Amino acid sequence: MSNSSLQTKPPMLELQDLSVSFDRQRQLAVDRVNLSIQEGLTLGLVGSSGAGKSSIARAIMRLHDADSGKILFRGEDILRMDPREMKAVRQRIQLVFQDPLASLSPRRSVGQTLLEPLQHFALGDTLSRQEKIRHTLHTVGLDHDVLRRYPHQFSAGQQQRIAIARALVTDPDLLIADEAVASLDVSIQAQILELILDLQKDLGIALLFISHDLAVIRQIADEVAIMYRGQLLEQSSADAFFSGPAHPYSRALLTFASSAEPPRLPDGNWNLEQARSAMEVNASCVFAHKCAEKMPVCEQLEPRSHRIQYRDERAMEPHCVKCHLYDEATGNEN
Amino acid sequence: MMRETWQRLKSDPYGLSGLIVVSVFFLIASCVWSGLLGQGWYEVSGTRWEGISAEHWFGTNLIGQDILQRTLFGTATAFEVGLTVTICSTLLGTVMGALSGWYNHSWLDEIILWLKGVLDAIPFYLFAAAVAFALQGSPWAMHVAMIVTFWTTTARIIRGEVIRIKQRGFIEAARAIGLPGLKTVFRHVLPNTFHLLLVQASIVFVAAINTEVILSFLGLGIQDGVSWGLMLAESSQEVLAGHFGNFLAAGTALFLLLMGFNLLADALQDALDSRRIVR
Amino acid sequence: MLGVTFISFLLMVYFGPDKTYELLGKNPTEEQIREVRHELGYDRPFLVRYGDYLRELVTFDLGLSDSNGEPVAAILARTLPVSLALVLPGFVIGNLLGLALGLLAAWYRGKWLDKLVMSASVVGMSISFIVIIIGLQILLCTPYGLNLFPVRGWQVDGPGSYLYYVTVPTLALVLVTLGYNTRFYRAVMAEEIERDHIRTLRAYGASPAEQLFKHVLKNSLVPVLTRIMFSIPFVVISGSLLLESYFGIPGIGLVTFNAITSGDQPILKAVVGLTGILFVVALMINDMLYSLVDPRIARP
Amino acid sequence: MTVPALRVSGLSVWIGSGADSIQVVDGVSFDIDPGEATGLVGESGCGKTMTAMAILGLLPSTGVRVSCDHIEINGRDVSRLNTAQRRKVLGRDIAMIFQQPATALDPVFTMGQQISAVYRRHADGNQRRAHEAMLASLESVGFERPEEIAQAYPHELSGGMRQLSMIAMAMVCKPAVIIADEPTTALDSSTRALILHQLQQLQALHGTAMLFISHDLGVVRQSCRNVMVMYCGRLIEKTDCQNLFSHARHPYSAGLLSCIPQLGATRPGRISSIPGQVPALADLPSGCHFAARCNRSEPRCSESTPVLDAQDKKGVACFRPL
Repeated sequence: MSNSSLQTKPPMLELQDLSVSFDRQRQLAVDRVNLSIQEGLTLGLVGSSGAGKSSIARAIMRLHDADSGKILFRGEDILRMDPREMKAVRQRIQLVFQDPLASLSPRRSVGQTLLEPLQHFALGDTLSRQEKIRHTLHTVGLDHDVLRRYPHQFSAGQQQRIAIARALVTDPDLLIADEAVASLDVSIQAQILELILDLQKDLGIALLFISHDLAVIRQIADEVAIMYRGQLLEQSSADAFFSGPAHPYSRALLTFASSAEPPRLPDGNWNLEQARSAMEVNASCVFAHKCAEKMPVCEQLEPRSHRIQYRDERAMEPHCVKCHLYDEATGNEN
Repeated sequence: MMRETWQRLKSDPYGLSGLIVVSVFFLIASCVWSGLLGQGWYEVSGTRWEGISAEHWFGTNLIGQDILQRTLFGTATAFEVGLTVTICSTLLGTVMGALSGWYNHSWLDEIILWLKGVLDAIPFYLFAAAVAFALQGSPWAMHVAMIVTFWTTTARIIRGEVIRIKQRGFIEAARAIGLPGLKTVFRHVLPNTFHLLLVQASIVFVAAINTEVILSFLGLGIQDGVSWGLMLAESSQEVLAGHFGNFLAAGTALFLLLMGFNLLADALQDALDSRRIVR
Repeated sequence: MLGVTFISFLLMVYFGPDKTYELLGKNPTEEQIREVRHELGYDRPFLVRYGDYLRELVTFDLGLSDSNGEPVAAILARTLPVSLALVLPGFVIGNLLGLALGLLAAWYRGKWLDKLVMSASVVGMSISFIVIIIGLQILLCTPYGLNLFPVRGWQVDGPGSYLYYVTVPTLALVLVTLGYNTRFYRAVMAEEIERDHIRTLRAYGASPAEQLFKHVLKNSLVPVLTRIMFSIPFVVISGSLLLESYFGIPGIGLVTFNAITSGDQPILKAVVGLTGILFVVALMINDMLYSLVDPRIARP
Repeated sequence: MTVPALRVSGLSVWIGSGADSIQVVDGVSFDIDPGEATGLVGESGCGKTMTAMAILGLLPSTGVRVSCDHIEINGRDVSRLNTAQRRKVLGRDIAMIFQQPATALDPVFTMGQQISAVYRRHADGNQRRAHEAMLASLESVGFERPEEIAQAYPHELSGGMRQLSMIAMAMVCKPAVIIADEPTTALDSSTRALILHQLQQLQALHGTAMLFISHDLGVVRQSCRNVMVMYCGRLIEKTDCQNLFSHARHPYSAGLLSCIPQLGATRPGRISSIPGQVPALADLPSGCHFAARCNRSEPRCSESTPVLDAQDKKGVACFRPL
């Protein structure tokens, strides 16, 4: 989709037709996704569990092999890098995980945990490393007296702060937060979101923020991308998206998320065969089986991705959607 | 973390008494090794089957050797066998288990699993006998047989734990900064299996001592020196004639040491409970 | 199966006792050695010998025993039933009792009954098999104790004499396995009792009997069956070896032990093969039982 | 005045024994009328689940101490019953829906077997009638073909279907009270809406009282009329949902509300969060547990404890409410 963008600045990270599959499964975890993240901005990647959000994060970090496509980091394809180049990229991109306790090595003290990336990337000398650790802990709102303590001695919120500190200690340019606030209570979630927003403002890092929770995305994202079953269905600026989501799936998501409205039931297909057949791959639109605005063409033809044309000034921001409703050739003009 | 464990162990009376029993036995064994105790185990110092006396606290055996001396020396034998087997089989099991767990689903894993399956399927005493004959009566045949069979359990436990740990976030985090596999295993995986290894090692120790007794009894065990198993083998004929010295001495010593170790293993398991430390 | 026979063959036959010197006596000439080795087939390549062995196993053509010339198949047929009769009662009682005690301890976990059962099982685990055998002998078979049962031997010709000879070995087997069994079953049951669906049952007012005997037991059948099935080959061969050599009972364990010490290769080969078969059968029955017991295996 | 379907008064729970024991539930009292749904909201570790388990008497008898004035279901005190009498109440008069339907159902029995077992235990031992009741219950939660579900094992159902089956199991004896402990937390958003809808429908249909435990204020707002907020083992505010969202009175409730991220066409301003951390239960401050984090606190807040009026539907445990 970013191919069609009019952006003048080249994106920091760009995915081109990226596909990722699990071991010999029929359905792709990530299916020809095009996505881009600008320097210093936040992309919110939204989808329900199993939509392929985490697979994208894992593919970027080369934790999982991609099948095809490109991942361009400042113009260089990560997937074709040799180990030395990759090591340099890993220093620039850091991950924060969902479960803070699980992501910290249980038998290593906070100090050891924070030191490890510095040692691995051979950054600084012994003295400056200690100084860097102290400084980073201060940035995430922790005192340096935590250094000798172990992860299980902290509360969930503090653990996530430690995990963020570990990610920041190498001065990355891109932070990938994979459901980083999903397992936290709302009051702690608010504190961590606040911290991430502050950090981004102060350090100017870009953020790929993966979440299933649209309200959290609204707080933090400049751009929004919606995934469903491995495919990217919609990408636009956050303001355009939240004032008028285009894809039927996006609209359904937003309806479920806004608690003010009574829940709208999906048509009750609660029997085994349908539940199983819903898991089958179909060659057409991935959302067709649940779509409230389904047309005959949706079951026959896979939709293409389209720019939505706005008459007002927002037209400069690309708003792309993969749905027949917006395709003049196949669907009705909305 | 070790301090927490020690605190819990100290507050457990059973575990503490187990530790004390094992320590006392270990002290005896050390004295034997350094030549302070049990050096007269082979001297014929009395007449056959003497009763309890000031000179022979536990009486004498068939040819008039002092049973106390032999029991003390047997302690050293037990520790020698137990420590050798425990250390070797635990190391072997850890390496094999870590390899097959870390390279889960690879050909290496398959081979190690196959080897484990085969070794587990061979009845142990037959195997020990076969090893004894294959090694032409070497005094280490028993040790080898035990090491070769005992590592499988340790490896299975470590493999399962490594696979479990591998899926956890902090391993993903280590891989995300590109930490090499071996470094990850040693720095982040194996330290988290330490509690299991400690417990398993104490279980292997018990099994080794137990097995030594049975193998010695069958004539496949200790060749030079004396062990509790040999004493029990001697006693199996004596008891029919009403001489219980060997049986009581070796049986009691064996029971106390095994009991101590079992209690210690239990207490360690509680103190190192993975759910409390590695949640 | 192939693996088991392979390793065992390697150890027991290829590296095993060499009868050359036994047959020739001391100071043989080189010529004699070569001749005898050829006669015994020791000079043929390893794989050929292994292949021959497999063929013998498959066709049940097990040959004659080296020591007394009796057909190996006949020896097995004579001794296997004795061993089974010897270890079966102890095996069954040991497992049932262990299961019952384990269930009891797991249900009252943390209470005094649990502590009592567990302490007793630690004591049981700490007594060596040999000590148990000798101790029981003193208590039950000698004039120093009750003197009710025979010290050794096996002359069974009816239920009465069977009981007479089998009681002490059975008691020994039960005592030595009970501690381990109880602990294992308690661990399995305790884990099962703490599972969420047992809590659901309690929340819906199910009685302890329904929780334990219907749900806990059925859910824990997989590990329980695995343990039972896989301990069968060991109890039959290893367990009987010690009991039989001590009590002088002419079962398969004793025959095997004698074969090892005298280097009777045909018997060793047959026993190794038998173990492999037992193991594979146990594996197959186990898989079959799994799918009967667990719908997640039967209907994935 | 109606008799409340569920009345809990003075419920306290301690974990551990002697001087080391930690109080995790502290004097919780509330009423729920027939047909009324009340939410119990709080952060993890605040004692919500402990409260539910204590009401049902499901806490282990060793290592945990429970005390209460009384727990009444339809006016009958069940807190003093012996275990056999209590078993007759559980599942018949009060039923529980658990958070994880994947583990809360027995994997080796079919859904039908598990649901009819509940019916046969409490209502009618007859196999055929139990089977019919089971099918009817499955149908009432929205399954079009209940026979299929009845013959399925839990692992053959999706998460949402398992939770619906769990609701069918809870409803099969038409209990007076249902306790739902985070029933939708493990499910994704579209399934969550369906489950909440079915729960509300059934509850309205049978006049069942419901205690709905959740950490998610949004979910509670969707499914409950009244709400209680819990903090460090104590109820600190009771009110109706509308009121809580428009005029939360306890500073903690207000803080919690402001932490919820909002959706809207314009990007919201700065998120406000509650400063500090939840104190450890082993080391609770005296007086109001929230005082140290509260921007309205005054000396008396840490000296004496503000109390909530026990059986009232509305109230706030605060000296200086908003």
